[in-house]
Amino acid sequence: MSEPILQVKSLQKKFPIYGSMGRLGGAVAYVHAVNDVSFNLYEGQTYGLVGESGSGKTTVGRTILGLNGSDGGKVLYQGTNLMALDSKEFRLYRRDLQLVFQDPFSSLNPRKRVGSLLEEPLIIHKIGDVKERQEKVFAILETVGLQPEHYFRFPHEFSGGQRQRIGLARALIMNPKIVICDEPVSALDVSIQAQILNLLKRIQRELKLTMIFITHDISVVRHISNRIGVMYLGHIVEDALTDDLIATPRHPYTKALFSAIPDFSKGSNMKQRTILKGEIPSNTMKISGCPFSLRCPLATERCNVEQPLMREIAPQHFTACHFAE
Amino acid sequence: MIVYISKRLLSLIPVLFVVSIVIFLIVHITPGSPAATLLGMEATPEEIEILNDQMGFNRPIHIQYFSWVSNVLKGDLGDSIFMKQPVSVAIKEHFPPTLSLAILAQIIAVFIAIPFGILAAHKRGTVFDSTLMILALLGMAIPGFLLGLFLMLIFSVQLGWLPVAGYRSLDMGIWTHLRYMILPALSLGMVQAALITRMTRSSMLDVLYNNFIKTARAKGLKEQIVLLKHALKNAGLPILTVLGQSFGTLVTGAVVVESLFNIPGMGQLVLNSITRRDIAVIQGVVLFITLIYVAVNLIVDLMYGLIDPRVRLDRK
Amino acid sequence: MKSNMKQNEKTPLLNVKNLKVQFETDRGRVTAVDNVSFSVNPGEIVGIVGESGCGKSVMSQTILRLLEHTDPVIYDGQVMFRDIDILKMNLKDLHTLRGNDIAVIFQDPLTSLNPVYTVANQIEEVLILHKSMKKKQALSRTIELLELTGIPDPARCANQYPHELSGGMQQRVMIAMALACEPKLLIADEPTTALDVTIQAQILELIVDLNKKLGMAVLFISHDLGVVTKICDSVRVMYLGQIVEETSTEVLFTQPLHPYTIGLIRSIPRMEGERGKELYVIKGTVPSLFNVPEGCHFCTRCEWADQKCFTQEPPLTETGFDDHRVKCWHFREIACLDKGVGGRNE
Amino acid sequence: MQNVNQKESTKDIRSRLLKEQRQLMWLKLRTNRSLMIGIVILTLMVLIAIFAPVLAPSDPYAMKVTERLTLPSPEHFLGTDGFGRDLLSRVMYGARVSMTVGLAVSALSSIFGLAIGLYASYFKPLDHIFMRICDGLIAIPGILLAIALMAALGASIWNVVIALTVVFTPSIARVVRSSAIVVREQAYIEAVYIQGAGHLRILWLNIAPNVLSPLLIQATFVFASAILSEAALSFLGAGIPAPEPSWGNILQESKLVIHKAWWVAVMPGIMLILSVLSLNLLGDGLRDFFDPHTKKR
Amino acid sequence: GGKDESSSTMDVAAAPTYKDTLNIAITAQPPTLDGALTSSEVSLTISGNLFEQLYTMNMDYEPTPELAESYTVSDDGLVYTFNLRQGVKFHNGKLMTADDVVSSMNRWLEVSSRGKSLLGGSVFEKVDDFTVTMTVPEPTSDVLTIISTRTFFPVIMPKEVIEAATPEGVQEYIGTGPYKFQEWKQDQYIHLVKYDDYTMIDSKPSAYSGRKEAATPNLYFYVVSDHSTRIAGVKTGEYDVCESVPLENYEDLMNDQNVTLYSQPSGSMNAFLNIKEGVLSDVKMRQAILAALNMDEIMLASFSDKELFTLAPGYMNVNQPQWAVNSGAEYYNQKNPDKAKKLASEAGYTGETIKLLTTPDYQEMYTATLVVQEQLRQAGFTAEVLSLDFPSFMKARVDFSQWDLFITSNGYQIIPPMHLVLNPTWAGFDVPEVATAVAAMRGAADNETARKAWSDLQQFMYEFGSSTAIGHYNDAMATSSNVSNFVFFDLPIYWNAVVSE
Ligand SMILES: Nc1ncnc2c1ncn2[C@@H]1O[C@H](COP(=O)(O)OP(=O)(O)OP(=O)(O)O)[C@@H](O)[C@H]1O
Ligand SMILES: Nc1ncnc2c1ncn2[C@@H]1O[C@H](COP(=O)(O)OP(=O)(O)OP(=O)(O)O)[C@@H](O)[C@H]1O
Ligand SMILES: [Mg+2]
Ligand SMILES: [Mg+2]
Repeated sequence: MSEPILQVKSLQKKFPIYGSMGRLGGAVAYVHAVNDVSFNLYEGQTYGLVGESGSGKTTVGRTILGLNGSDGGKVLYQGTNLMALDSKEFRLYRRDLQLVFQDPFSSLNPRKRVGSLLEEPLIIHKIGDVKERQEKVFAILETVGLQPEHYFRFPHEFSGGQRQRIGLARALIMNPKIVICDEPVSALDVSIQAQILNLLKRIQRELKLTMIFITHDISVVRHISNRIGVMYLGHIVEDALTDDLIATPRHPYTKALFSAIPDFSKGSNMKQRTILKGEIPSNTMKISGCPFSLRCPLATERCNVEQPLMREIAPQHFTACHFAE
Repeated sequence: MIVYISKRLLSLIPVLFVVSIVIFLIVHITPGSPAATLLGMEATPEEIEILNDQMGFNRPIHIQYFSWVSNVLKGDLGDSIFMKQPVSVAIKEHFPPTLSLAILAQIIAVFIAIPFGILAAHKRGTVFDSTLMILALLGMAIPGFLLGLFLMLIFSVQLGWLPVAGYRSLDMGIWTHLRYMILPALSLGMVQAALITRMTRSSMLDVLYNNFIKTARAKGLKEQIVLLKHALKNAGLPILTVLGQSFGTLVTGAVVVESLFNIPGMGQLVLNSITRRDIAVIQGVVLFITLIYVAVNLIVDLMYGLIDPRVRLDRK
Repeated sequence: MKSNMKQNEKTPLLNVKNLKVQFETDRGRVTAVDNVSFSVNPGEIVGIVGESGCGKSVMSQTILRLLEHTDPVIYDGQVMFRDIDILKMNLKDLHTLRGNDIAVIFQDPLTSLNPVYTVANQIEEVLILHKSMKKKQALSRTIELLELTGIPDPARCANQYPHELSGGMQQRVMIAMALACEPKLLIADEPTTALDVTIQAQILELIVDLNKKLGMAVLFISHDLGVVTKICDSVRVMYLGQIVEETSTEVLFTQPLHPYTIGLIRSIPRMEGERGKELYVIKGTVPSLFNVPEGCHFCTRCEWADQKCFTQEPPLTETGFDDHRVKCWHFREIACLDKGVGGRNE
Repeated sequence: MQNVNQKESTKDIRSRLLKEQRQLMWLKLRTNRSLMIGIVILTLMVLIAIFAPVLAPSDPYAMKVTERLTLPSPEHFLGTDGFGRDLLSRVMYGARVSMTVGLAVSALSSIFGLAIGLYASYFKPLDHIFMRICDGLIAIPGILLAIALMAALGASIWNVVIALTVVFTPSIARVVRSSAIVVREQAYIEAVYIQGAGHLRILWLNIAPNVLSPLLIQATFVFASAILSEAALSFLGAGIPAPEPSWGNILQESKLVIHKAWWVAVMPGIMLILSVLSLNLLGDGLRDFFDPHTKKR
Repeated sequence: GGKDESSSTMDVAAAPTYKDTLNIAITAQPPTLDGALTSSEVSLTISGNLFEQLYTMNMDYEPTPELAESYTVSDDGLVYTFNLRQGVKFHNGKLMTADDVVSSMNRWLEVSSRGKSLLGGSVFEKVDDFTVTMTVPEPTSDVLTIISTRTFFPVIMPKEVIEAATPEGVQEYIGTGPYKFQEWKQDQYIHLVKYDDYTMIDSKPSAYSGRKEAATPNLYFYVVSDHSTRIAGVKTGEYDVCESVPLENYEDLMNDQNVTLYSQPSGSMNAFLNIKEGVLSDVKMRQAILAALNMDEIMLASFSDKELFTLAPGYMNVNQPQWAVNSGAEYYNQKNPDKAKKLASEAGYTGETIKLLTTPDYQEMYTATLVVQEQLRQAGFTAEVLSLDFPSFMKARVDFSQWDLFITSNGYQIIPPMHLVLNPTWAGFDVPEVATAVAAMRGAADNETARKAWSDLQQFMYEFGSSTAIGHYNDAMATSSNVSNFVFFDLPIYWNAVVSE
């Protein structure tokens, strides 16, 4: 395999929690949203990030895009460490890195017609004249399966699926190299979800896009990605090729996650499931041991004190568990 | 909580600073001097100049400002040249009428507005609702002095039920006090009532479409309980905000009504002081009013916490 | 994990007959629920699935007449609870029915709990109202109820405000509140949609558990076929206000007959089989209520649609076995094709 | 080939759609009853103000002291005031001052309020400075601030406008800021940021349009309040200098004679109430109009 | 109602019971009660109850002894010797002696503008405990009149009080009058109570002189600046007395059975023209202005009822035969816009703005200015009203570049030299002719000569166009009809007034 187009190396991000004095008093605690996350992204491939709510998936995406700074680690894009750039310099890379938002309702400016919404990035980067821009917009509308007359509509006149297409068009109009999709289908109905997933796959193929696909739905991520990282409490606990991971999950959290999915295809028998006790714990403390130890059915004393490191348990299959094999 | 309050008080300093500068500037660029008023129509310019000199109004403005500020910091608001009493005493004398007027007006407003607002929200879209809203619009559109004038003509002059104007302090008996206060309070309160009715209605409507109202109904609760227990408390924050703000404006904005009904309140005090160029009083009173305004809003913010547990005061 | 309590079939607990719910809007009257009939037997878990906007919530709320307070709503048909028609009840009786015999839990637990009262306050309210308990008694019962739903520290939880709890906890509180008067019927309107998969699994287990323990019937509403097939005895599929298919979970899973149901099932990405293939897509989008097609409501999106489908509305027809009813002119042809959509082939 | 077709039709589609869009907006406008009523009344008022010299039956300044305070008659439709001037003419001319004050104050304070609110919402240090100043100005009772400013500036219509603008700008800035802060956090703002937009573009082209409706509502409120405040200022003798008529001036003068000549107060009172009412209606209408959730077609 | 209601008939039947409080609505809060410092009528109305002077005025404007018993003048007319009344006690219980008189009167000569301008250089000295002398620099005929005046009230206060006074005034109000000062609630009321140890002069009450009974023990002066409120108050009995009836209500109150009206010529309204700077510095222009004015209209608009004003070219009290002269009548109330236009064009007027300075704080001055503006407009002038609040007005008045004409209403003065129209600092009228004429008037041997001198001076003023009288206004007061023994002289007199229950 060639050089990765994007390398994320022990990325860290914590959010301060302020006490009664507000910012004046300094942070009383930190939410460790992303802890030491590393992965590689190869050109034309899709990397899936799965995990429960609050596990830090979105934060990983936003940090890569330089939306909230980082507290350590590197993001190497074609050899440049994005984290070391200031916001002016970062603007040069904006055309290459784009984001598709989870919520198709709040991510489109309600007061802008679709046309001007899509033209905006072209204007920002001073691409083409009025005519050329318009053509480009009509073209991208067609690409994402919308009609020319949609050019003049306002976002609220669209259904959720259509809005997500607009969001996609906006991300694609600059011909980006990498698109980060943050749960682009979670807010949609199954039938619409299928449309968008198909569309994404098609476009990726046609435009040779590289994608990071964030979701909590394992069947979706299985469908779309080449490789999957499973996140828990800001850590990637397992990272493997898709088929490999689905067939043989090694980390106990991954296993539990899989069994909790009420998958239609598995028939109506609720087979023996590992229903996890309790909920995802607060991530304001830096856990000394394994982050999953509090809920893990297999946890031992060791798990509470020693943090398991990522190890390659099988070829291309990494897991952070003391007991995984 | 205490931290929060002290933080709020701390943030008061820049506000007061701004207020004092603004007021100081305005007062000092205003032409005319207290001496002119003091000496009356037939005074000569020299006499006025001499008196101004003696009273220190001819010093450079920044020196006057700093001497004023340093006095204020020592707790001395200065003396009224016109009333020959300390400004603090003047404020002490003029504040009770205004406070009483504001409280009464607020009570009137609240007692009219909140029930009507709730009813209008409950009967949304009915004739009752739209009539009420049109009335409220009218209430907001009528200038306070016009309303006051008509009230006075009707209730005092024609019917003779209530005294025309004037003020009797509370120690002359609550009843006497109220008789004098009721009309001004009404003319002040009606406008507020209009505003609060609309606010109550709209925030009740916001709440009534919430899921938890559905939950409350699904429990089998009666409609009154749903409205008064579950909805009203949730609609409380915006209503409270408006109440707080309007109380602030009531305390300070009663100028017109006070002058119409001859109530010796803060509004009259400032107004008279402006025409008399009684500089110390203007500065002192506006400073005091600012404090009141901030205090009322602090209280309102503290009450947020009581009404809605989600409001954590010490966090933004 | 199924309750298998089909013995009481003669006297259904809830019997909805030809229910029609319409809203008066600025642009005319819309029909959100159109001629829906179904019944729920004691102890049974009945599922209703359908995409967003198909009328699930409207229907479920109509059962307790929760809409009429806020919306200009018009009912037609009957909602029989045992032998009384809820739609014709007077308000006083309705108040005693709500929360007592029939309880509801809603999709989003946070917005469904009153943010300004403590958990205990909100649960006690029901007990004091319907069971005429004293405050003290109500509190201890509240704590019992919370314990029943598996909340770790019920006494502490009781004194907390909803926003201080996590989503799973909040949903448990909702369930505790619903269970307070041991209702005969629990209406659960998408109770797990807002929750994480692992928490969702916990809540589903709880519901099934309570259904078994207390013999309480459940009307379970969801848009997730996976969830519905996991816990329901029988399922109704809704589309644009109508029930288009009605059968037991087993049959729906193995032998769906309505093109819409089939489409829904096929558009779910699978955990098995070949990966990355194009997903099946139901063409078009759900039409707006203002322009519901004539004939079969699904005709505009249906692969099978022919002239007849565009003009005549198909009845809900018995397929002949296993309580299976389908609202389609072409179900026989579909059955013959036996595409076996269950997901095992393809 | 397909592309050529596409290109040709693009123009047609565009103009057709634009036309349709305009028709739709027009329809939405027309069917918005409170907006229409508001606009009609307001337009009437503005027309009266503009065409007062044509419409007014007589010179609003011409005095006939011997005919002071006469009842409405065919000669003077609304009677005369204390100087024997024709009241109808004065009320018509009064619309000029009142409308000017209302429109100018609401426009100016909206512009300043918008700018201050936007920048405060976006830049932290500015926020503290601007908001403390606004707090300070809000805390000073508006009418007193206006009176003091008027005393400092001297009585003239533009000084009234300046004084009232100073009074109303802070509260508009606050409203704008508070909505802008919400808008700023919206995903669609982040979206343009991700695309590399600069601050100016984000502020003025993306945030500003979204705070427009609270701003407009506030502006109509300010319009109404400005007219009322001018009246109150005139009432306290700090408004527009005589003999220039304004509704406030006329009302103020009417107060002296109200026992004897009630009719002097009636017409300006009605005009005042009508214009404030129409503005409120307009505000409500605008809110409906800009609300994407109402009656979409 | 009516103004000559007699009250004596009422007292006959049964001994009526009287209220112990008289509630008086006044228009504004007085700046101070220290008479030496102010000419404010509100102030004098109140302080007249507290203080007394050596000599005061009776009904016929004649000096009448009050705290003095008698006086003598030296032959050269330079030394006046006053014998003081004995046994008069101040409100603080102290006996009044020559020391108090000397310090009070010397302070008055020093601080009051009247004392300074008319009696400058005079001095009071003690002779013995109850005798004082006053030495004037040159003999004039009006010395006694001047110290009997009420404007810039030459009151007698205890020596200690005078010594403790600051430039802003005395710190305590201690006098010898029938009432003593009780309480001043700022912007609300001033409360006076009967002084029990008052030493009465037992002569018939006549204006400010004679017996003062303090018949109602409590006087409350309420500050009610709003006109309609004051009127409504007296109608409903809220107030027993309403000072300064708003003119528009005069007719209305005439028809009200519950109210008694009093009305009294109380001053003249005058227009002052800027002779120093601007368009009107040309005498032709000033004549043009005088030609344009129509006093009927101005007065009617300002005072609303024909009953309430008189038209006359004189500046002095129309009821005072000594000084009411008609000279200059041909320049007064000409109503001749054509003549005005002609004069203006002769003066080369080309539409420069004539600035009319006024203050809305005085309604009638303001109204009059508006009418003048309109009349000037009709006569082809460009006139602009500059309306300032009172303090600013006062400031602008002394800046001759800011105005061309202003109108004030001026209360009557006892003698012409006191009149503001002759005061050079008032409107810049400092031509030598005035000083000469005033000297002639004051030094005149007899009344007739003095009158002639004044008449000539008035003629000169009209010809010179420095000012014009606009008209004479009445001040109207209203009491509820159960108030009796109330007298409205120049100022309202309350000390004998009673209110029946
Ligand atoms: N701006 C912020 N300030 C403080 N804490 C934050 C912020 N953004 C995220 N967090 C916290 O960081 C953690 C990870 O959040 P993140 O949004 O990345 O999770 P996620 O995996 O995307 O969850 P979801 O599935 O709900 O979208 C959470 O605990 C969240 O509360
Ligand atoms: N008050 C109302 N007025 C008009 N139409 C309404 C009203 N309430 C609901 N509807 C319409 O009725 C239809 C059914 O709505 P409902 O909420 O029952 O859908 P749902 O199946 O529960 O969808 P979801 O899965 O999104 O909860 C929708 O098209 C909705 O727009
Ligand atoms: Mg996320
Ligand atoms: Mg629903």
